[in-house]
Amino acid sequence: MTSMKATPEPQADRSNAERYLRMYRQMVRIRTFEEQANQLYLTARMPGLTHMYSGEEAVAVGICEALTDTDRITSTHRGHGHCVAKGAEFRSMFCELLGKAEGYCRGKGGSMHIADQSHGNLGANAIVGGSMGIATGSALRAKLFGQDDVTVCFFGDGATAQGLLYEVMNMAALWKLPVIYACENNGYSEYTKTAEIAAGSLTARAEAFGIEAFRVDGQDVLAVNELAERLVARARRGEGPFFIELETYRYHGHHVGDINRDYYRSKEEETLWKTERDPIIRMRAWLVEQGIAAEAEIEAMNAQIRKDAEDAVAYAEAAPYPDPSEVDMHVFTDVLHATRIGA
Amino acid sequence: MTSMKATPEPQADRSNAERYLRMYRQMVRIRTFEEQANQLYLTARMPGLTHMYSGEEAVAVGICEALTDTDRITSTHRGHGHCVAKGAEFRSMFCELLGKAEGYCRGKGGSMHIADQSHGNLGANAIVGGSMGIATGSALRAKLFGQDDVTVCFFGDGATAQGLLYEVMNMAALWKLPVIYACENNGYSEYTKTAEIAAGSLTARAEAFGIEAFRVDGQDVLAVNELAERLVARARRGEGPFFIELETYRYHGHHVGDINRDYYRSKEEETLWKTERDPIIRMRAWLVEQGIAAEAEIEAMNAQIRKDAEDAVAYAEAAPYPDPSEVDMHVFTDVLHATRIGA
Amino acid sequence: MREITLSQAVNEALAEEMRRDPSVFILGEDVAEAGTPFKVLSGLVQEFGKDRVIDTPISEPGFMGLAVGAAMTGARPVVDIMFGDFLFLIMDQLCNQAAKTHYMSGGKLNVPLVVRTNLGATRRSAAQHSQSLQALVAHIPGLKVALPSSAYEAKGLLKTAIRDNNPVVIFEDKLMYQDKAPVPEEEYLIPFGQANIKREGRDITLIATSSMVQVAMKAAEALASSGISAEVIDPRTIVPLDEATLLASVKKTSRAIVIDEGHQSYGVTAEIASRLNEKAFYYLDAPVLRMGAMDVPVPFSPVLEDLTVPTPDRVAEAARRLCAGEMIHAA
Amino acid sequence: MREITLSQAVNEALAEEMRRDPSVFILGEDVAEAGTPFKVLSGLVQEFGKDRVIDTPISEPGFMGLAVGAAMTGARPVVDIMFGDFLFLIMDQLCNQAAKTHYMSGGKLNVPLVVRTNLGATRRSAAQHSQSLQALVAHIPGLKVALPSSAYEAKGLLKTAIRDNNPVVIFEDKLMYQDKAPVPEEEYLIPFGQANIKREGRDITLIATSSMVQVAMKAAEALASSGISAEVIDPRTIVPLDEATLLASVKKTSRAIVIDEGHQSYGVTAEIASRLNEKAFYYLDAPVLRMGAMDVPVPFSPVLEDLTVPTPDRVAEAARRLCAGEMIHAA
Ligand SMILES: Cc1ncc(C[n+]2csc(CCOP(=O)(O)OP(=O)(O)O)c2C)c(N)n1
Ligand SMILES: Cc1ncc(C[n+]2csc(CCOP(=O)(O)OP(=O)(O)O)c2C)c(N)n1
Ligand SMILES: [Mg+2]
Ligand SMILES: [Mg+2]
Repeated sequence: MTSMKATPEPQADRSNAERYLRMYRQMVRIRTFEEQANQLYLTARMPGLTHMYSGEEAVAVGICEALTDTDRITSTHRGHGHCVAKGAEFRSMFCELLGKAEGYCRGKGGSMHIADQSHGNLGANAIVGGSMGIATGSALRAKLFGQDDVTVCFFGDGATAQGLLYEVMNMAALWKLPVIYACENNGYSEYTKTAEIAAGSLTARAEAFGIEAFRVDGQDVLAVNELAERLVARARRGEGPFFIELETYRYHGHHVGDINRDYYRSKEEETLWKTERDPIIRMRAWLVEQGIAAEAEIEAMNAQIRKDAEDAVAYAEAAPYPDPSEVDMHVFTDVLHATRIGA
Repeated sequence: MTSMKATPEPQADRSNAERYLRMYRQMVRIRTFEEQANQLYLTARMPGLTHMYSGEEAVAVGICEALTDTDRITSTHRGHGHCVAKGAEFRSMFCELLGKAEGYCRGKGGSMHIADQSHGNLGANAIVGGSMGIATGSALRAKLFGQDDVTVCFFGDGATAQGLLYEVMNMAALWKLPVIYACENNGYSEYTKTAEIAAGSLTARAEAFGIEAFRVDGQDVLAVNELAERLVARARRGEGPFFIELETYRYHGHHVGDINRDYYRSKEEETLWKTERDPIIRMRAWLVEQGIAAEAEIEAMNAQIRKDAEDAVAYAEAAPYPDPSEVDMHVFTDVLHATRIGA
Repeated sequence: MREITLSQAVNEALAEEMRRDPSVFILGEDVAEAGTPFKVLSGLVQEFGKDRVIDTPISEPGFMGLAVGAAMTGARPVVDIMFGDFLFLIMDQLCNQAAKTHYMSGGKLNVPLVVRTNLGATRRSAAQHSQSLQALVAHIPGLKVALPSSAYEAKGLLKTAIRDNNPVVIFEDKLMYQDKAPVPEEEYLIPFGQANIKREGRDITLIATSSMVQVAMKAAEALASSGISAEVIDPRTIVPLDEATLLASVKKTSRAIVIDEGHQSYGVTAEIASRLNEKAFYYLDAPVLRMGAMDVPVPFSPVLEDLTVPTPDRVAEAARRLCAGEMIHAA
Repeated sequence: MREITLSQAVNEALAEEMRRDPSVFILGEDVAEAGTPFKVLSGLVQEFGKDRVIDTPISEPGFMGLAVGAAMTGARPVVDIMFGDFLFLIMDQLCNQAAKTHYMSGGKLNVPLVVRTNLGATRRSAAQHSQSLQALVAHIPGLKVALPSSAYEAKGLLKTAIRDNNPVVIFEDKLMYQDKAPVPEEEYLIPFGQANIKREGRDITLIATSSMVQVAMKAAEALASSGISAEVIDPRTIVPLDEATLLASVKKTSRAIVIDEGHQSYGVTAEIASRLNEKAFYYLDAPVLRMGAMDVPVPFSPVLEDLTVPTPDRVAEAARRLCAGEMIHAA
């Protein structure tokens, strides 16, 4: 396992200014999207529950910045961040969260199944670990078809307990598939600490299958991106698969309804991560310090993102629900209404 | 991973003479049982197919010699060896293979499901890897109940591709369960070489979960037993779980019907294992050389075993089939006939 | 009689059985301190300790397998499968191993375990957290299947399940955890295979399981005001199935609707309707109707999701048409 | 017309589709050099290479998952599940993922894959290698389910399955691999949802799937000699189900038996019988009977195993009693 220590204060490469700003913007977009989503939940305007990605933005953004639209990702129950980072628009996302017809999945998927085919996001998944096969299969297709796209499989530390991971890592390693397993280790699976459910070492598990494995500070978007760029390029050349463990933290509860969480983690711990290691604060300070953006520019950017998000929420709230007749559409590709006679 | 090199010519410990002879006898009993089973197949007197253990006797015998009747094992589709080694009788075994009422499972299980509750054999299993959870659960029960028995889980190299193994090893490691994972690496899963289906290293996989792992010559019953005794004792003291990879070889095809196998393994390879590394020949030579048994005694023992097996076959062939009314018995513990009205 | 929630009823059943029998233990994700996401098990770990209320990693096939092995060797595990949809992950251990072990061993090995899980849509949880998969396990010989319809049944059936020497799958309705019902303080068990006549009636029999019992009861009330007297029967277990009670009712009323929240096609309603047709055919004045969930994955959008499950209105409407003799299908 | 075995028919279907469409590939255990334990795929790896006939490790959930991902991104995998019993291992990937993806994505993602597997007992393979699990997958919306009853159907249905843009599960009868049937040299497809009237008759309809079609045909012959004219219909796919053809027949004959090798309870026969009862009730002179496999795990012992499946004798006997009006059950 190679541990990626972020050089504490890397020097900015001017020619990358646009990329730095894009990564910052995308992190803020994720955070802002979720502030709105949380408001929708708290004011009972959103159906069901949702799992917040806030705090983990550098993971999705640092990795997706290294990908193109033809590269694929698979996402998790905690999927807003991956979706935004891979290029999704606020309007279609909010419409989906509210079950509206203009949602990415015509309101049929909701937060836990949001997918964005156009940008290569194969979808969130409500089965923990459920997308590990899908990601690996996408990589198998790339190899069989001689295509050079790479697939990134996002999953949590808790998901490493699913045997499926070891089955697909074995095949990925045997067949040298262009897939990167990105384990978002936020220290918890639901209400349980990782140490209580994971024996041994996560990176050693990947290595035992002959897969090169890395550990990186998931709150440092530059470090994440630097590693991702390198591994994506290598995977494109057929040197994959790879495994990355990203140390990160979720700010909210397991889902929006998980409010009283003292019994499994302390307020102090939460505060420490939010104040000392926040990926957005850190990146912002660096951008200013390196002279890539002035405070005022950043404030303007943030304000614009907030406005975009608010507009998108308003749009989504006003948008129509799917017509009732859609209920039995999309069961099969070739049957318009699956439950009508003759189907 | 600790590699167990058998000291090529260990000195016999006289006080263990009985145990040495028992291990030799059990190996011969397995081989002899299977010669008869194969004859039954070839002469179309046995229903269905069966998977032969011949060649791998030192694995089952070396390990089961270290166990008591309260220790449990789980077995595989290739289960005759485990069954004999754990203490089963020929008669009930042949009756089971022939589908007779006096079989260990009243003829309902057959070769692929033979179990022997009285000696702690929880059963063969026709789902590759299917018993890994069962073995680990038996060990969990021992720990919860404060019982000091140990469970050994036998499985093949091919079965290491099942994700279930990693799920249960994780729990066994977290909870320090008294279970020993015994991987019988015979170089093949069905018609495929292990190298083509297993990436990385099998022992490293266990170690990545924090499990101590060992590799041992599975054709050397003394080496296997020496290791097993040590690990069983440690597991009893709560120092488990453990993982052992046993290098071994199956002499027959994947099953009795797998006759033409040149396309996946060579005659030379088969001959080499049979002549150079046979566990029975090797043990016999050692017993004689160490003065533990004379050739004549061994010949007599072999002849007696052959006679026992032939008698048992004759007995089983003459034994009655289960009554047709048994067909819907044993579906539920508390319903005599599951398909009769009111059930 | 005191009223408690279904969640409390389950909690009491487990506590009582764990006190009675030290071989009973609980295995599942976030069952200990968290008491499950539904908080159904709150407090049990405090009484019974972490050795008997065991938090597992997210390894459904794995811990289901452990339960089989523990059960085969003398323990009585109660496995918590957080959402019924995750049954798909444990099917091999449940159906190839647990269900068949007693039979394959010729009666020598037993697998006394309980899988506690849930069913039910309209919680806005979308396609992978809303399924009602009871038909799948009911199809596999060797498994018993219980479908409690209130706190009362939840307690009595779970206690019976825990004492049963066979593998039992019990489905709670996840939308009903906070619903209260009268539950005696004294201990009681509900035997398997005994249907409960929830309401007597003359004109039509509504056979409903789990979540659909309330739906049927509401439909029966509505029907009463239109002068139709509906009998409502809750089979309580679908394996074993109390055919006798169902047949007696249908022979009396001559009409029946079977209602279950699983998908309609190849589902529970088909089996029950078929048995009625087979064994009460000459008593029937109309075809036995079935109302299951619509044959679509459960959609997230509330406007769609609500269309997929039987409702009191739709049941009453079907019953009216059935009683009016309007169900003669054209070719 | 030339006759080929079911095994050859499957092999030809795959070869033709792989030649036609380079995105089709095969994934499974020992499918390449070994050509599967049943030797059904022999020769394909020689023509299409190891990149399109891929030997996998023994990781059913894993390679099923790979197939879903490959299918979602443009490939057309054909997954080989060596024994139908191993479906239990892939249920999550098949039912929670493949079946629901098109719907959950609002029609944006497709999962065009085929799971080829088998069914059928009486091979002396015991409880974990003998199941006929078609009812389980038929219950899950989003999956199509094909049950070929001869080499002819095996080829035509498999080719259709491979071209279908939805996940399809196709069950071959493992006891029929060496059975020959006339199969045209020219290319043909068999559309899904079109039942096949194997034999016309007036007095009773025998609806039989897969392995049971031969049983029904033999029963029909026996019945003919007793003067009973049986119509035999093979639905060929149970999702979609050709209700129209089944209903038309039953309305004509007024009597029906549904025969399927899956367990009877909560099985395929229940769904088909229920639909007939619902939609042809007023045409029926007798209850629709069902004959499935006995509700027991499949026993190893031949003397027991043979009792668990419907046979021509038992079908003919039931048909005779049905036609004689002897099926009025007592209370
Ligand atoms: C198969 C399955 N088991 C259990 C759950 C319930 N569940 C949802 S999220 C979660 C925890 C996941 O932890 P982790 O993988 O670390 O992701 P995180 O939530 O921390 O991002 C669990 C147990 C599920 N959705 N699917
Ligand atoms: C789940 C499952 N998949 C596939 C099979 C078919 N099968 C039976 S034995 C076998 C190979 C097993 O190889 P290994 O574990 O190395 O054991 P060995 O036969 O070499 O002793 C396979 C694939 C099965 N029985 N169960
Ligand atoms: Mg986590
Ligand atoms: Mg092997």
